[in-house]
Amino acid sequence: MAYRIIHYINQFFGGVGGEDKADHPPELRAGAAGPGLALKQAWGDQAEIAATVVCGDNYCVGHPEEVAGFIGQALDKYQAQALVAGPAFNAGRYGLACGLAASAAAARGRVSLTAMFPENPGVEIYKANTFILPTADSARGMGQAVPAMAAFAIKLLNGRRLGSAAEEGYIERGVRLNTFHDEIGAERAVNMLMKKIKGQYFLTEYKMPAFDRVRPRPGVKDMSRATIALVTSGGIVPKGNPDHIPASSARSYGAYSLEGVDDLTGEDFQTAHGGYDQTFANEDPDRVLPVDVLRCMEREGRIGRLFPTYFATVGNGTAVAHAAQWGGEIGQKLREAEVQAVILTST
Amino acid sequence: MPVAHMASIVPISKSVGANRIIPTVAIPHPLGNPALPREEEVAVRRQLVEKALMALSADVSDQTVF
Amino acid sequence: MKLELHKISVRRICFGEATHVENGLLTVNREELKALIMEDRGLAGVELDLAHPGEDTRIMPVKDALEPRAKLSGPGEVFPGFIGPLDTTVGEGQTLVLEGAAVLTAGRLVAAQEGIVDMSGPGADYTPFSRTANLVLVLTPREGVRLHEAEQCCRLAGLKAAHYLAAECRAAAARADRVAVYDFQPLSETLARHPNLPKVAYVYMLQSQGLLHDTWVYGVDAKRILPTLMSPTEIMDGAIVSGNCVSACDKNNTFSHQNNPIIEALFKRHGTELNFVGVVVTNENVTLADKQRSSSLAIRLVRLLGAEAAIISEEGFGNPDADLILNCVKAEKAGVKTVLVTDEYAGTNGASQSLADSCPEGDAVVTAGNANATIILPAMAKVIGDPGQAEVVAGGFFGSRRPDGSLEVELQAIMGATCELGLSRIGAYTI
Amino acid sequence: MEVLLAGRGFLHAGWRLLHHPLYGNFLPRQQPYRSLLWRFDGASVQTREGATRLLADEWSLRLLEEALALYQDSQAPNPAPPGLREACALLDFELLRPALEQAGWSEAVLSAPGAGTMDAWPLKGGSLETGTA
Repeated sequence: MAYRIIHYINQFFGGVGGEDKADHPPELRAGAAGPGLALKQAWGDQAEIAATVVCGDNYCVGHPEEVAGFIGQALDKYQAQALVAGPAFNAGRYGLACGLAASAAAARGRVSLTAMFPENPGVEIYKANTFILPTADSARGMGQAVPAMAAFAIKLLNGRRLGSAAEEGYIERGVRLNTFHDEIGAERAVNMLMKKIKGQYFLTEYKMPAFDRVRPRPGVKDMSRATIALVTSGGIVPKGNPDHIPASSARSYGAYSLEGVDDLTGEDFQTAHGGYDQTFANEDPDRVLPVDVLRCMEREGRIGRLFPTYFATVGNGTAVAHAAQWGGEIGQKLREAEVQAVILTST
Repeated sequence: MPVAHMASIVPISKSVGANRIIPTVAIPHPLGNPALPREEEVAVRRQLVEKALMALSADVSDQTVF
Repeated sequence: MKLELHKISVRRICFGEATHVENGLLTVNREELKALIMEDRGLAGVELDLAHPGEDTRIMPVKDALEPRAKLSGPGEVFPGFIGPLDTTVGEGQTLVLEGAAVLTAGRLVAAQEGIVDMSGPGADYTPFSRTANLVLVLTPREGVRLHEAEQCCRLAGLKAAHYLAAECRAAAARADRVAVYDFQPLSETLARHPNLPKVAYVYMLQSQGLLHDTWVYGVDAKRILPTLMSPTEIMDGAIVSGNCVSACDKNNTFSHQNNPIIEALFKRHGTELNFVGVVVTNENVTLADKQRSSSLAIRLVRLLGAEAAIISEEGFGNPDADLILNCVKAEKAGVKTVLVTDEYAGTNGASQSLADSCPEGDAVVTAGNANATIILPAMAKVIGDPGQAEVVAGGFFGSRRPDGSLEVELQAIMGATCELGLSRIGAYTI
Repeated sequence: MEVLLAGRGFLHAGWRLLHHPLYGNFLPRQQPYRSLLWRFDGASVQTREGATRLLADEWSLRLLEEALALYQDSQAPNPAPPGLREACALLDFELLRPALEQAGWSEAVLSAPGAGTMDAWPLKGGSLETGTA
């Protein structure tokens, strides 16, 4: 008896429209649509797409609970055993929407699967809740994505015990599952020690979180002509925290203008960081982001120019993977703007 | 591009891989000490930023605390 | 220090006239044992009950598990400092072991305490005591007894019972089913005998955080010891006794100290693949100063032994994670290669950080699984211990009671589920 | 959780923790009581080239941040069933005994009757500037 699957896609793949239709509320269509047709063909008689949920990316990201509820009703209405979302490739909001849809299905005890480019922000946020297959960074990769998704979905539905991410081809979710080995822990420990003594390869059963090293870059030759940029994890944002960066476990960073700002005051700026006593930073944000001193140095010609935009996020409890990703993005933007050096302040 | 990391817990800066580290005053107010009168506090801030510029100008081969 | 363990296999226990063992059946004189235990003024009462593998029976809350052992020859007696005298060390000569039998102490002893042993059903896979013939002491401390005394008299009851059972069966020692020999020689001799085998030490961390979290070494509370060197054979004679009531899954009960699998695994390879140079016993105190001191002194002992590698096993989670990391970092920095044995608290969804501390040097870890993983334990026909305990479990302290009487609990509540000595085959992997 | 957050403020100001914040082998939801003991002994104030630095103790901070992460991940402590509240409080006190002794509270004070009850502890006091919450 074929498995019944709900497929989630966005407004573009659902043929509703492009960016202009990103606010399209969720709609339920019987049968397959868009990439679902290729999935249906790949599944043959093993599974069928009972219905497709088509929803605009902005709407989904803006109304998470409502869309999750809508998906729950669709799963119940069609008695579906699984939800497959995407593939979203490198589309950021579509990746978040697919992650949300898959998580909603997983939360309701259904098999859930989506697929996107490994760098897509949706991966880090939702990998703990659902399986995610890696895809190319654009729809050109549809050819490999669909068969992989089809096969993996059947594997999940058959309930076979999965091997590691490397063996089965999904993105490692960082979720620990218990298992029973052939040997007791003590034997495994002594065997591992013997290999370590002899310098042989061994596989640790738990990897300690670790940070990578970066080669130091050469110093700035002439500071008086250099453009310096400010970045902070201390959470200094314009008053009112326009991007609503949370006090901990931030999911984004902000880029804010310093045009015409000579000194950070408590009236125009504040801290959003929940990891320390905020009174001092709110009283004088320069204590975290030294704009006043750098402006003086700029006037005195000690430095060439203070880059008019600064980047800020909250470093409190933020996932290492997120921070590394933002570091890359900010570095890229600063390089394109020909900034020569960065002052990174932390609290 | 070179980066100067101004933070108050040096071991943490080291463990996350920063190459140019400038120890600061304290966590809630890294670049200022509220206990000081305003001019002195700005002088301390200037001193720390000066050290950051010095670090950014220097060539370093490994993680260095300035 | 040579020790022979004369092991008599026990498959069933029953009550009867005289305590003796024959053809795998251990008969116990119920009244005689009860009288021995009731000599302790701190106890108001004790009930003896039996539980065998496969029965539709649950024992809850279990405080400690012990293996019946008694000296046949050689200095001292088992459990020095409690049963055995302190005028000598133990770990030499011959010791009788009733293999396959276990004494379990149970009953409402103290605060929020769990410790589930299921003799059948899904829970049985997670505890070694679903495979032993268990004599259960259901203990009731006297009203108004302070928490300290309540814990102490329950501990003593278990020790007395375990020793009594083996001592009464000394006559059967001649017909032991098997004899295991452990020849642990002084350092100079073992280096002379195995000059080119890698020297391996075992750093044995003992839970020592205070009331309900204590372990005893030759009768001394481990909080008060400085790291010390022991022969593994002393540990087989009960030199280390558990007074630990909390987190049933990863506290080392006395049974697991007596049958330490890491010592067993190292001995198996001693003289062929490695040179087992000794056991460094250390503690896991609460104060940061003690943590620094104990880890430094423990690793200094490892270096004095000239060990080039060491297994480090933790007991408990959270607070002791810091000690585990300190021991690891200080060992690796001294050039001693380490493998850590621990369990994980990665949350019920397995997505949280497993340990409350970490270090890059900890590149070789064996894990006994995620203690937060949940399991449904069906209702059992018979419950031995303190039914009132259900209210503690029901209170969401260790899980929840479901409408059909079954329990949804984390592995944390099951006796020895994620034992950090690597006693069972459990582990964990990342998806 | 509130205790840990209050403790962090002190650590940022240069105080040092005397004990591991996660003492006791309980998950956060299994122990409604959580206490912290920290000390300010001046060693953490460093004046270098005129700029005084409040050296937060790196180890104390790391242990506290890890403890906070564990608390954030787990459910809030359950209100202990009535029969256990007393035992939980006594346990919390007993486990901190070594740290209290190290902080200078003499054995006599510690074993005085009622020493285990919450109101027996002044917020600030003892020979050193030691705060308890």
